[in-house]
Amino acid sequence: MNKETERPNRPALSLHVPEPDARPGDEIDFSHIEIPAAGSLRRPDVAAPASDTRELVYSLVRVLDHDGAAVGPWDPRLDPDTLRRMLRDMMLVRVYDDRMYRAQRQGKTSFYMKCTGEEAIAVAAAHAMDRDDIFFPTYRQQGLLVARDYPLVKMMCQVYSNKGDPLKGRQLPIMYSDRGHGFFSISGNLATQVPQAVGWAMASAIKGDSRIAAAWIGDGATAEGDFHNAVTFAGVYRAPVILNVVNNQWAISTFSGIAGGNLTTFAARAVGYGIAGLRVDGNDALAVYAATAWAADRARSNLGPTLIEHFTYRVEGHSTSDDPTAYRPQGAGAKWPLGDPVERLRRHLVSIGEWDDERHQAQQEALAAEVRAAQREAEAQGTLGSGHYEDIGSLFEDVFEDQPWHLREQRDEALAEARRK
Amino acid sequence: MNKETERPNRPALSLHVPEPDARPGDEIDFSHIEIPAAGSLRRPDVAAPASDTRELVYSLVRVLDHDGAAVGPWDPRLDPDTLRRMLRDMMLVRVYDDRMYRAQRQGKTSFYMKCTGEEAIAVAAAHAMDRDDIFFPTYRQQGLLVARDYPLVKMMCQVYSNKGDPLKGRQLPIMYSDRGHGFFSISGNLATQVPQAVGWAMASAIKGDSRIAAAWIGDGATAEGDFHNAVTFAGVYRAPVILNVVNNQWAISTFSGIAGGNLTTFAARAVGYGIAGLRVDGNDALAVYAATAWAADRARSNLGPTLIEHFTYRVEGHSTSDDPTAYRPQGAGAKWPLGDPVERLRRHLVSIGEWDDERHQAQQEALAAEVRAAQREAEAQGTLGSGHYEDIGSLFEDVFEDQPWHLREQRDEALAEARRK
Amino acid sequence: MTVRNMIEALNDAHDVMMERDGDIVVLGEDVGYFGGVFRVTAGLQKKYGTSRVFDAPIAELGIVATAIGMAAYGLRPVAEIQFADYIYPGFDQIISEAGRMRYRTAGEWPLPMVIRTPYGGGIFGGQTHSQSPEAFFAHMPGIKTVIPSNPYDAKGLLIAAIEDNDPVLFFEPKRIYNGPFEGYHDRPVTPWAKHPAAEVPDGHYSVPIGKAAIAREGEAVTILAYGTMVHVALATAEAEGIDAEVIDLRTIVPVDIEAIEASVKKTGRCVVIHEATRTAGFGAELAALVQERCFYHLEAPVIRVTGYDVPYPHSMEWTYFPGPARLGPALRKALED
Amino acid sequence: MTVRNMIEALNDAHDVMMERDGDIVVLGEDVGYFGGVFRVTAGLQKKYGTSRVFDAPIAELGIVATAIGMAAYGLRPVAEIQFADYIYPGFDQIISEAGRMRYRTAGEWPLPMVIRTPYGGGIFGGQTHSQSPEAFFAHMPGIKTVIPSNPYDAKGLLIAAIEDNDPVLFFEPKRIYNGPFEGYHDRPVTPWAKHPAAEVPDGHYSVPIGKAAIAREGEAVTILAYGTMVHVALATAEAEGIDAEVIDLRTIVPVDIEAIEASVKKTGRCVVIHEATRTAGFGAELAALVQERCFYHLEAPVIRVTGYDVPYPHSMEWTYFPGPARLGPALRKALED
Ligand SMILES: Cc1ncc(C[n+]2csc(CCOP(=O)(O)OP(=O)(O)O)c2C)c(N)n1
Ligand SMILES: Cc1ncc(C[n+]2csc(CCOP(=O)(O)OP(=O)(O)O)c2C)c(N)n1
Ligand SMILES: [Mg+2]
Ligand SMILES: [Mg+2]
Repeated sequence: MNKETERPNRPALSLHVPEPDARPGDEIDFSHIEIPAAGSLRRPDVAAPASDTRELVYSLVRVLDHDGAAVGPWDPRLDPDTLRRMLRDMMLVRVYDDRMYRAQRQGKTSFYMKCTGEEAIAVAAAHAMDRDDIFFPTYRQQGLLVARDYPLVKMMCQVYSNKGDPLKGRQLPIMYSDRGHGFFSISGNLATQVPQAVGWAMASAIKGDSRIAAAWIGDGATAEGDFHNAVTFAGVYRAPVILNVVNNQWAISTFSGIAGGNLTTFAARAVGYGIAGLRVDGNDALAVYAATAWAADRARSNLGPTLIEHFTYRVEGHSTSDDPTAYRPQGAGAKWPLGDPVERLRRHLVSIGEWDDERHQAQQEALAAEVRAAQREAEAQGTLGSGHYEDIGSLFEDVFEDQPWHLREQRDEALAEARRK
Repeated sequence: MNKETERPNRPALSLHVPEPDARPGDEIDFSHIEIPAAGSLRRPDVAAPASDTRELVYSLVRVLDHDGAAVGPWDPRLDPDTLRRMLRDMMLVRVYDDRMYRAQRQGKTSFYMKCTGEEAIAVAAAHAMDRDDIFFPTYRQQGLLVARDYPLVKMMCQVYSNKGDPLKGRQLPIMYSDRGHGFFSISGNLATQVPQAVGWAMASAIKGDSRIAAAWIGDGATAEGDFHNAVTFAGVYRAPVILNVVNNQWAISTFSGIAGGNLTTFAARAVGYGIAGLRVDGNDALAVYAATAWAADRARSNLGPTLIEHFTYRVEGHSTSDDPTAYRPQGAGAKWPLGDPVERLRRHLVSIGEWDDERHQAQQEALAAEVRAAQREAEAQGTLGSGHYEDIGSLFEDVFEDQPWHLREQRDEALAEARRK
Repeated sequence: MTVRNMIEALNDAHDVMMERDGDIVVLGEDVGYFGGVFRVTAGLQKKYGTSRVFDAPIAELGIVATAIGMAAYGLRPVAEIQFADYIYPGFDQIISEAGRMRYRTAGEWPLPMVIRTPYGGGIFGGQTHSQSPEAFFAHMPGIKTVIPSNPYDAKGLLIAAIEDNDPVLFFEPKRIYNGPFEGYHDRPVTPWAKHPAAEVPDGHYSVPIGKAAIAREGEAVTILAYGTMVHVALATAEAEGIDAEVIDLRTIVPVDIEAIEASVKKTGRCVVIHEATRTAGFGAELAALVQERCFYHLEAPVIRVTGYDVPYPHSMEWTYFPGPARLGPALRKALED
Repeated sequence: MTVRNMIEALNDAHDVMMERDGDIVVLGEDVGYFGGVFRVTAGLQKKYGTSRVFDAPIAELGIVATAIGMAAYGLRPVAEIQFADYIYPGFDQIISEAGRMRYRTAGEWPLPMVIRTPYGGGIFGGQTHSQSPEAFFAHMPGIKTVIPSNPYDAKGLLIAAIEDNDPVLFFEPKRIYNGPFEGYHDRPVTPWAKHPAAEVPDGHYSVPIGKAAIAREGEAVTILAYGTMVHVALATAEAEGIDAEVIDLRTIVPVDIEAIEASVKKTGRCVVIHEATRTAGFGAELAALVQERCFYHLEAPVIRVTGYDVPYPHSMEWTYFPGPARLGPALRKALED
């Protein structure tokens, strides 16, 4: 306490800086995390007022119980084909992540990001929405593309920034974009996509369209002003949009407490704005599906936005540039009490007699082969290391619809420079 | 509904744009506004967890009842001298506003803003806090300066941008600033001061100081990202700060529904972030005092921030540039059910036998004389119209601590230009 | 043909385009029922309804971002930022998002959108109602920046901006909303009515983005100007009796380099004028371009006449403002050398 | 005297100053326990505690704004923005608030604060990990902008920035954190260890803000550069065998005009190089200044060698990057004319 400012009967203040429960060397302990029993949370009518979700935001929508049974009012009662399709998509995402991660390590590209443990959040949401609804994702929803059958080869070509890259080598790996698949361009600037999704949804409402939008954002990025603006506009104009907060509890090396996660849930933000909010077990594909379907129904019925927190855990490092053992205990992900989303859905399918180990094994191998084949095809079109996208003229295109004089001149300068090299 | 996007069994969406209940020509009707009885709201212990305020944010802290009696657990039980002082400050603010408003109309300055009906929000808060706490105000808390005995003449000189202007004619009228009175520079950029207040409070905590900060922001400006960042940082680091939202229901011509005011209360934002929140009858000086004192106690006890919504009504136009009859019914302010803050405090003092009409009349005249005298003194130092602040050299000072070469050169250019003129 | 001031011309541009194209929507603070603090959108909500013209929360970031989303959907939003001084909360969405979307999506997601904002000083608005931030937007790729100087151009350029398939920043010099301003603050203001450029055609027409206008022909020196400064330049040339050629750039990105080169190569001398602060202002770009491309024609250095590198003041507004008293000597100097 | 790379030198500057002054606090995304994604703040939280070195929410606006509040209180905050590309959410607080506080409070509320941020490309970071936005900050009053080019200057300038009583933007060219980079991406990288400027004194010393350094003396042509480009300039001069004088500006606001004038008046020729996009970049200001002040000494136009006016690309990074292959011909051209 510094003298000058000392005053009688006034206690000295001190700064509170939240700290995670465990750092490298500590034993990770998730026992304090409250996990309501699957099926225990009530499901309000889709047409209920937003205020009817006020206490739901402090609990968790959970459908799959410990034995893989689907229980309670949120059970979406999906047919086996859909369940199998979701399982397949999640497995494919994981295989794809592993291959691309390895490709980066092999120097075939500059950067990669996995979504291990978060596959259900993207895959189940994609299946719960219509094919012509639009997604405004972050870099951890590659599952959306997989669920919409976006060609793996194209994804890989983008990651390799090679001749086949639909984005012409302009974007960092994994910053996918594809209008035809309703997958909006991923931005490197966190949170910017959320108010954009709200604007898209407002436009859909303005035109009397019936398509809705969904946006994803990480726990850490919710601190950006963009998020606040997004929720404000969405609420005010009752935009038909689903605002997904993926709370994987980490933002690079920073735990969610620094984003306010120790004070309340991220789903509780919805209460603050007076919109509908849900908090979901993000590792439970059926819960994610059910919550998304509920929110989509509300949006389509002109009842406005829903904010959904997907409670999960970032099992791997932030990206290939990150080593999480520098700031949190090793193997923390394996201890996450809500388990692995792929394994949980698999167990459910098995428990209802619609799946078995052989089929799982076979599918695992088939997917691995599919990805290997796609990788060969993609690498035939080059990698960042060798044969990346190279077309000097294109560097100066798409800045504007037509090229102004200064870009024409600069293109010619660049071409001349290339000739000299 | 446009054809291309039409789809079977999908209802057409439409954009919801909130509209105020009444526009010019309509009868203004405030009957739908829920006003809990004075004294009816419980008062949590100062050390209670933030979650203990979760339902309080939907009600109103009210102390003065219809007959001017102070009732209930929030009654701050103030001594008559303090009550009279608050009444005097509020009356003075109103007289000052009227004079300055008229001065602008007389062409003596470019701009002015009144706080009519909102006097209690600044005055009572100032008296509930310590003299060495700091304020980060908006342009409608001139009451803070009055309550801290800031010289009226100086205020007027700032409004006139004249030779006596402590801000050297640099700032728009009413953008006061005075470090000695713990009144932080008012910014023209809405909401920017709120995260700055949080930073100041964090610094106080870092240094083991005991002083706290308070910020004010309007209902409309809460939509800015600055507000979101402010509450997030304040919550995360438990900053000793009071975040006041002055909900006067209008933002120039835009009603509070466009800021989300139709969805929930502004106090409810606190719930979304998991910090303490209170909603106060902003026209009840004792309620404002009590809520501020409660929040200040929490802050000083290292229990972090409190968000206080002051529910009030902007009786006058936004500023001298605004004519409210263009967008809302005439005389709406007079119908505001929570009454006039000056009148309510006067009635209370009278009801407890500490005030009477003669003294009120006398004080009114004394204050009018005081303001007239101050105005004469201020105008003796010039007005914007004639004799405004003029010192070309000073135009180039205080950009940096010392003047770099380019500003020296530009100063000389300006001086040469003046000589030519 | 109707005599219109700049506000009326801009309002008419909205009306003409909204009538023709149902995909055009207008949003911004106070633009709806009230029609904008400068009345540019007056009457539009009444005519086109609240779902095409509506008030926005006080959140410039959200205004720009939702406009981006609307443009991504296929609408053509026209967003108003109440004062250019308040555009910064939306800066990231403009610079990082709007300006790059076509590029980063390889052309799949162009963003046809306009951001209009009143700008510049001369109205005793102090440091937060007077700024001229055009240079910021000129520095980042993907954004066109337009600044009209009279009612005819204002309507024609705004229509061109709305029809453009790229994001356009449209700065409206608020000092000349109601009448041309030559920089003599002590003289009575003349209304637009007396000015030929106030003869504004009814209905649809456009003024091309990227084309400058020769506001005054001359042989002795070239003055590069835009917005309010065009009138300052014209008045100063008259007052000084200098045979100056005044180029009204109208668009600063893309700038009309042919017009600039042709004029400077003819006159051999060049003075650049803008109201914004000098350092790294757009005048620096113009001076750099001129000396790069006309070096051997230049008989004197390019002179910059600008606002000073200080926050826009209140009481000493006229000391700050670059008027004839600053431009005149600069012109004479350009001719001496 | 210890051999340090730029990261170690910057880390040491923090350490030296935090040791001396208890009012210095460090905040930013991932700067605490982890020590920053580039490790510049490594070890500081352990040594000085969480209330002086702490992680911030992902909110650049809040980071800048709370730093402003801390400086207003009397602390000397040093805030890190993780990448310069992410500074825009804080733009309004920097431009409208930090840059004007001393002015608008008539000197009552100066803001001693530093905003550090890694910037520039050359690391395959794509359009959002490669930008050079220095020109934006040069255009608005009240902000000093510093850009070091080697470990010695990095430490000395950061200490000067922390001791300065005005807001200082401190751009760290991330491509040269670990070693100088001459622009030949196909050659092996050399570590700082081999470079004289890696000899960094222990303890306190400062390099004055506003003073340029002559990185190489020469008579034939002046190259104005800063950050990574200083090394590109030196290498190119060698490779081309041109007797170029290389001025390392080190600070762009206030810029060292004496050094620039002296050199250009000596050589009569000037080439400006920066990595940022060309239009309205800081090179425009430099070209404008040089032709204004050295016109009659110039034998050729000032040439700008810059990045192109497109978003920073990923796969074609080396086509974008202004290296010796771009500077060389420019130098030859400057000499021809
Ligand atoms: C505006 C902005 N600030 C900072 C960054 C740097 N950054 C990239 S990812 C990241 C962490 C994001 O964490 P979170 O939002 O929780 O998403 P997650 O990575 O956990 O999926 C940060 C700080 C950025 N990309 N954009
Ligand atoms: C960033 C920014 N955007 C817009 C404005 C223009 N403006 C000034 S006051 C105002 C309305 C503010 O309303 P509110 O926050 O409710 O405060 P009140 O005037 O009611 O006290 C607006 C839009 C501004 N000053 N700053
Ligand atoms: Mg996260
Ligand atoms: Mg208000």
